Amino acid sequence: MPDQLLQMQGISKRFPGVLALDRVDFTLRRGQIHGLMGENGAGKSTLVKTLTGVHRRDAGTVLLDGQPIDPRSPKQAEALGISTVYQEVNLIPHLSVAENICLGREPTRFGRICWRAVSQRAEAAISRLDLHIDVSKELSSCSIAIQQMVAIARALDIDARLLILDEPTSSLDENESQELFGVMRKLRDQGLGIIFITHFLDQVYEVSDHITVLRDGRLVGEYETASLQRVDLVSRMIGKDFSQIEAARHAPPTASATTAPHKEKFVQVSALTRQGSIAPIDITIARGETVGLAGLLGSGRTETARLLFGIDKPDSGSITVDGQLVSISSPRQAIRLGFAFTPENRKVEGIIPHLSVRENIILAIQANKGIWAALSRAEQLRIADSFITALGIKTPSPEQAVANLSGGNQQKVLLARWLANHPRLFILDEPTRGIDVGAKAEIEKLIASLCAEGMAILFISSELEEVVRDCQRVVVLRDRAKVGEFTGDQISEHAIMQTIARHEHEA
Amino acid sequence: MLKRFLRVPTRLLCSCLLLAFMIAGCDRGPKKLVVGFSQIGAESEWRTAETESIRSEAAKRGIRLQFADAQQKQENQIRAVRSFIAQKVDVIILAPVIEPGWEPVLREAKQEGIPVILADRGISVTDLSLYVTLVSPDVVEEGRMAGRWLATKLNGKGNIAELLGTPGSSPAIDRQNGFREAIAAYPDLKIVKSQSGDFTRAKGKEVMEAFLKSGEKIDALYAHNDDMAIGAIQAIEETGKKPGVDIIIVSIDAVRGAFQAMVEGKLNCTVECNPLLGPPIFDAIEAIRAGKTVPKKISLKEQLFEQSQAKELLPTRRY
Amino acid sequence: MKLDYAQSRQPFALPGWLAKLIWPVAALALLLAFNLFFTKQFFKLEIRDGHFYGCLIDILNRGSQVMLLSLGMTLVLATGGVDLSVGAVMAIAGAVAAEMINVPAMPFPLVIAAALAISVLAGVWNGLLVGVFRIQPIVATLVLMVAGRGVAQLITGGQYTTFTDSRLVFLGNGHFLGLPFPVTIVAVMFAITAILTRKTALGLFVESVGDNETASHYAGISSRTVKFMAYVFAGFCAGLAGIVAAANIKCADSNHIGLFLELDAILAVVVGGTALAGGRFYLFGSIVGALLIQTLTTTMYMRDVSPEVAPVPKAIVIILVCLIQSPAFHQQVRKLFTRKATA
Amino acid sequence: MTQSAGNTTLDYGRERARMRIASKYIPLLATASVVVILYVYGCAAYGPRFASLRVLVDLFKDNAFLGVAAIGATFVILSGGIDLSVGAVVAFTSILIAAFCEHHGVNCDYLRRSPDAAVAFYRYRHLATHHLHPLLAIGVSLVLGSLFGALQGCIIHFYRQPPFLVTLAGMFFARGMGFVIHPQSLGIKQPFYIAFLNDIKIPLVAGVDIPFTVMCLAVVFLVALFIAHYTRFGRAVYAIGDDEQSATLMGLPAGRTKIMVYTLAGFTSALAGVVYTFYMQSGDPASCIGFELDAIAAVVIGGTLLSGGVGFVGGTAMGVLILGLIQNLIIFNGKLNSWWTRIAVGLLVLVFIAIQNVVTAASRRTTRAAAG
Repeated sequence: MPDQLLQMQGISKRFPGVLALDRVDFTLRRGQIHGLMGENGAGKSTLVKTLTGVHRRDAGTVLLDGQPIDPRSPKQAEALGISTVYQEVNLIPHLSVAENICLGREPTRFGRICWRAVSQRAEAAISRLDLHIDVSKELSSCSIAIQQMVAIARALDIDARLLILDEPTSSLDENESQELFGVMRKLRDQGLGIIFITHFLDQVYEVSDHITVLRDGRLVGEYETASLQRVDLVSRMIGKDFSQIEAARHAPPTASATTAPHKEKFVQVSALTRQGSIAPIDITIARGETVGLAGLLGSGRTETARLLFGIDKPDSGSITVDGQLVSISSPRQAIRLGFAFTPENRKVEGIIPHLSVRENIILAIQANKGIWAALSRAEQLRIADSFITALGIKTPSPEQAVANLSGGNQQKVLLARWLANHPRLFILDEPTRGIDVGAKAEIEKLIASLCAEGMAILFISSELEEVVRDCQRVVVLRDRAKVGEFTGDQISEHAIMQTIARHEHEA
Repeated sequence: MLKRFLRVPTRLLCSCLLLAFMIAGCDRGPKKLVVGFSQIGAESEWRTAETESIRSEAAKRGIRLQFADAQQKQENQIRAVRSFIAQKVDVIILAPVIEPGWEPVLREAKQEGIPVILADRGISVTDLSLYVTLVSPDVVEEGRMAGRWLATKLNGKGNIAELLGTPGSSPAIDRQNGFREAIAAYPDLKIVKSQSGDFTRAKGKEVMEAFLKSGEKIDALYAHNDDMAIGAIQAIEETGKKPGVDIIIVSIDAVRGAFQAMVEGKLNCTVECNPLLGPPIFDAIEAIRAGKTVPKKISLKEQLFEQSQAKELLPTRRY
Repeated sequence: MKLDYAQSRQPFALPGWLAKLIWPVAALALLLAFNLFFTKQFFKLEIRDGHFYGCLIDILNRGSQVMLLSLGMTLVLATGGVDLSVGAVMAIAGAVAAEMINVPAMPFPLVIAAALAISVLAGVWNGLLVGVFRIQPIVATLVLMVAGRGVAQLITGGQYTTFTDSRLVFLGNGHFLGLPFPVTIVAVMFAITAILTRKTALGLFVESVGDNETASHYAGISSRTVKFMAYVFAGFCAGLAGIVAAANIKCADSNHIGLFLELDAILAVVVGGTALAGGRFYLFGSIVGALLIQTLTTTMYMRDVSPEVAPVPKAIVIILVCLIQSPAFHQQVRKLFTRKATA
Repeated sequence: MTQSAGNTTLDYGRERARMRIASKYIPLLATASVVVILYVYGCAAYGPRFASLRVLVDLFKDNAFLGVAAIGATFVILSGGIDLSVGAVVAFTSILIAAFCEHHGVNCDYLRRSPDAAVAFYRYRHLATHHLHPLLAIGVSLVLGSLFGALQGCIIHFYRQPPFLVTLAGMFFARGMGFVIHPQSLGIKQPFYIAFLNDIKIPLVAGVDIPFTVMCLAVVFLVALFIAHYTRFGRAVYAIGDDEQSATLMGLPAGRTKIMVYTLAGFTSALAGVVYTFYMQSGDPASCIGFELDAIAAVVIGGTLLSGGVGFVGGTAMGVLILGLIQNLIIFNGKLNSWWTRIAVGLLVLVFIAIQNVVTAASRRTTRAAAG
């Protein structure tokens, strides 16, 4: 039985308006990969941040190798051998890869940075992940996946005793995740303790030895991964009886299977292309149909959505709506056509953080009505309340600033914003990214019902099982080009994987 | 790809060169006397009048004037003088924004043998040979004249409020000192209020309002320039008092507005500060060119105008 | 948990706008209280030929220009921008008004219309540079700040253009309901702005663009239009302020009308609780901020603080007010009290 | 499969990398080309008199202290902040030094008018009357400047106040304090100073030599280059300006760096003030009004983004030259009257920002085309 690396006891943390952590205990042993599971707002990230010195804990003790520690800043935490990789890539876009790896600890001679040493060190750190990148290039020119790897390389660059991975795979495709797991195992065998936070159940079961579950800022329990049934895990995470979710999961296919065929075409995209983002692509979406865009990260899914919603201008190709040829050069035009779009990057491109839930919800309607025809406050409240209840948005009041809500609820607010606008085509880019199982189920259910009401939906997700479950038609992309399309019964994870993989081999 | 974006600038460059040579081509005229004039700026009517006077005089005498406006910045003036030296002008006229700090640049001018004439404000230099002459109204004297006139008007007794010019500017200081000098002789003349009105109407009005509300009894107002006086007059009127009667007002510059006010009986007296420096300056220049010696200081004669004279003089005022 | 949310909010939490207003108002009250006790004559209020007369009235009167500017500036700052050119625009508007009123037989409304039109034009220029051509606001408006006064001088030929037209003079010196007329103008403009921003969606759009431009764009809001309108409106306010300023001294002084007032306006808005970064804005706060600054100035006149050093107390008061508003400061205070409580 | 997947993405990345590295320097090249254009234009339009070495040297001579201040401002702007107190601090420093050197410090009737100023003043008066050795005076003022900057930095960091606001207040404060020390301009007659200006210079040709002020500028420039590109602090400045949150999570001392940045700015402003005294042989509390805007303009024209994280010290140097050249061209033209001068300056600034945007945008397009 390996000895204790980290012991956290009775950790509490209060933020204005919410008790984020309530007397949480957590233990990590050497050479252990420890999954930390829980819904959004369960307190995973907060727990980690108290450990890495981003937040100060209000109560509790932390022992690292039996020594009590109290890091006041990430730097101190690093000095103690605790290093972290956060969910969103936290690096400096305009600096080189090498600099991002060594930033703040560049090897210096008489206070002068010697760049050769920097790049050597970066090379070393990168190669530790079996990656081969030109470390001199600007980070912003790398794919998100690469950036994530760079972040990990940076975390390993200091001789860490304890590595924290907060949603590291949320932006990685299958292969890259596998590479990452390989690295994780290697590190575990070297005796590192690894805290692994994720929403992907498969991944927890694949790599972690232990699982600790949090809910609503409290500890639910710690379990041997092997001895914990998925069903139990999920029900512990969301504190609900599992059957509900099962129901939610089974609903969509039945609902859509019947409605899938004989729908008249609604949106028809032909030979739509933009240099450097997507090769000519054809997609047709019918009313009451959910079309999935499947493919690895960076395969052109988001790019397609952006073109369709008028954020980027296509170089060529055409879009017809109800047989009418249309040109979409801005989101406004797209919205006028009855399109709606929830972007992948919720915080940056979705919510208006300091505005209230109410204002966020009515924003799209109002934008559509224009400046002069303003909704009355009463009207706004009515709309807001109806959606808050309809989608079960957890908020103290419609006047709460959206920034204070958890990720899942922010996502729901975004959905509400668009549903209030009664779109005819709803483009959902990773609607379930970084959201807990419960909310995922609810959102999938919602999609199904919208689809049943006759809304056309373009569904983008990196979780194949979701795509398979929710879509009646799946367009497979790879390397910024369409490589296949499935409908109805042809759709299966296996088939899609095959399509992607086959092309990879040819490439 | 580097080439590709370098193309843009290079094209620009070529076109510029072409344009430039055209301009340069038409810039060559018959060789005539070139005078550089570094003006402080255009912060007041008075200064605009001064600039105009010098410009027109130059034009009249067929002299090419290189004019540089310094936007109230000494560094710009120094820059201008340097540039004049580089342009090899024949004479430099300098209206210095402040007194100190001219030694180095004027030394350069001297090395190049370019005579420097100071307009309307003096400078503080250890080596007086750095400038040929100072052509200016006698600002301190203006203050004295105002003081003397007010003293006799109030026959040596009363409370005076003073509207100062821009803090630290040399006319403000001179007019302040000259005035104090003159009234020093009268112990019963007290300056009860003294605030900066920045040489502007708005400030003059605003500050005067504050004065009037401060509860002090004010018999007379001394304003460092007419604009502040005119602003103050408005303020006084708004309180229901009679400017020029309840409060005696004396100011400096004698711009047209002041005469207007005197005609209306709202201003009692203004001391002329003559901005028409053009003629005397260019006389001096011609003298220098002719090799004659000119006095170190050429003062324009100042005069003092009272309400009585205002009416017939008003039409004759050029500024 | 949902309930926890609701209950665990601080009991003394106020609605945002009110909480924001407390500090500037408190500061203003404090300053007035100080004057009440230590500055003689400050609160002396009498009635002279049918209208009120006293320092307080002056504060309203003199503050009117900054108040007008701050209304426009509030919207500009809320979009995350800044407009340095308003001072220069004031000068331009004043110059145009003065020049035109002196044209014989020129209908008065046309004069005002022209002055406002050209200042709106200035706003359009800024709006184009910032909103459409995406030039950083500070630099974009810097251009007009530098060139604007030149334009004004160009219009007046570098002279003080004086005028006596009673109607124009009334705008700066007249009285209405016993108060200086500029106060009325401010009141009206405040009402208009409030309606414009709160009864239409402009306010919402300004705030959302200022808070997260990308997201607003995706939601179908044209940030160009919103920003453009903000700058145009700022230009309009500046124009009004310029006319008032010129009318007040019966002449267009291109060099000094509105000189450095842009800074006062910005300070007023920030003191009023609107963040320089953009987002939520508080019109009334801006007005209070403007009054605070003017009260400070008048106080210094009344207390014979020499004008050269006047900026020092101004700076100190402003910084203090902003510190008091900052959450960081609140925490420190709270800590202090809790420590006291425990000890 | 893994391998191939990895490679494809990576190759793709590599290809674009080259473009990016190039495009990173494009604003710089744009600025450089503008400098050249302006100078060549001047030479062409005004002939050998403009092209002369003297004009070139004067260009540096006359903009030395603007250069020093602008370089300091560059770091602030790179860190995503802004410093409006520059001009006021320059003025404050200049008058402080002057007051130290010239013991006839103060005209006191002005102090009688403002008791508060008098109180504040007595400390300085005491110092000023024992007139310090200039070097000591300079030392003191540099320290004061740095402390002032540090104070601003602390308020900005600890109280999360917007730099624009804090430094604006700082500007008022410094300006006022300058007048407290001495209400009007004050010449420095120190033999030491005269010596400085006359003796320390590198003669080039007859009548033209490089004065001490330009050497100061050169030194500051080189040091700044080193700090920006060869010290952890410098890189931290870039990082924080680019993405503060990430920088903090990466363990960079965001707070300390910011405070240091403003301290540095305070120091350079004070140093600019010192250079100003060398240049003017005087101090003036009313000088350099609106100077901070020149500095900022220089930085922005130099291609540094006001949003922070992107830019170069070298660019700023060129920005300063551009502003100087504009002034020179206007003076050489000699026909513009006061108001046209203002309009011209404004428009020219606009033109250069426009040129920059155009060139940068053009390069972006080429990059994208190449990438696709």
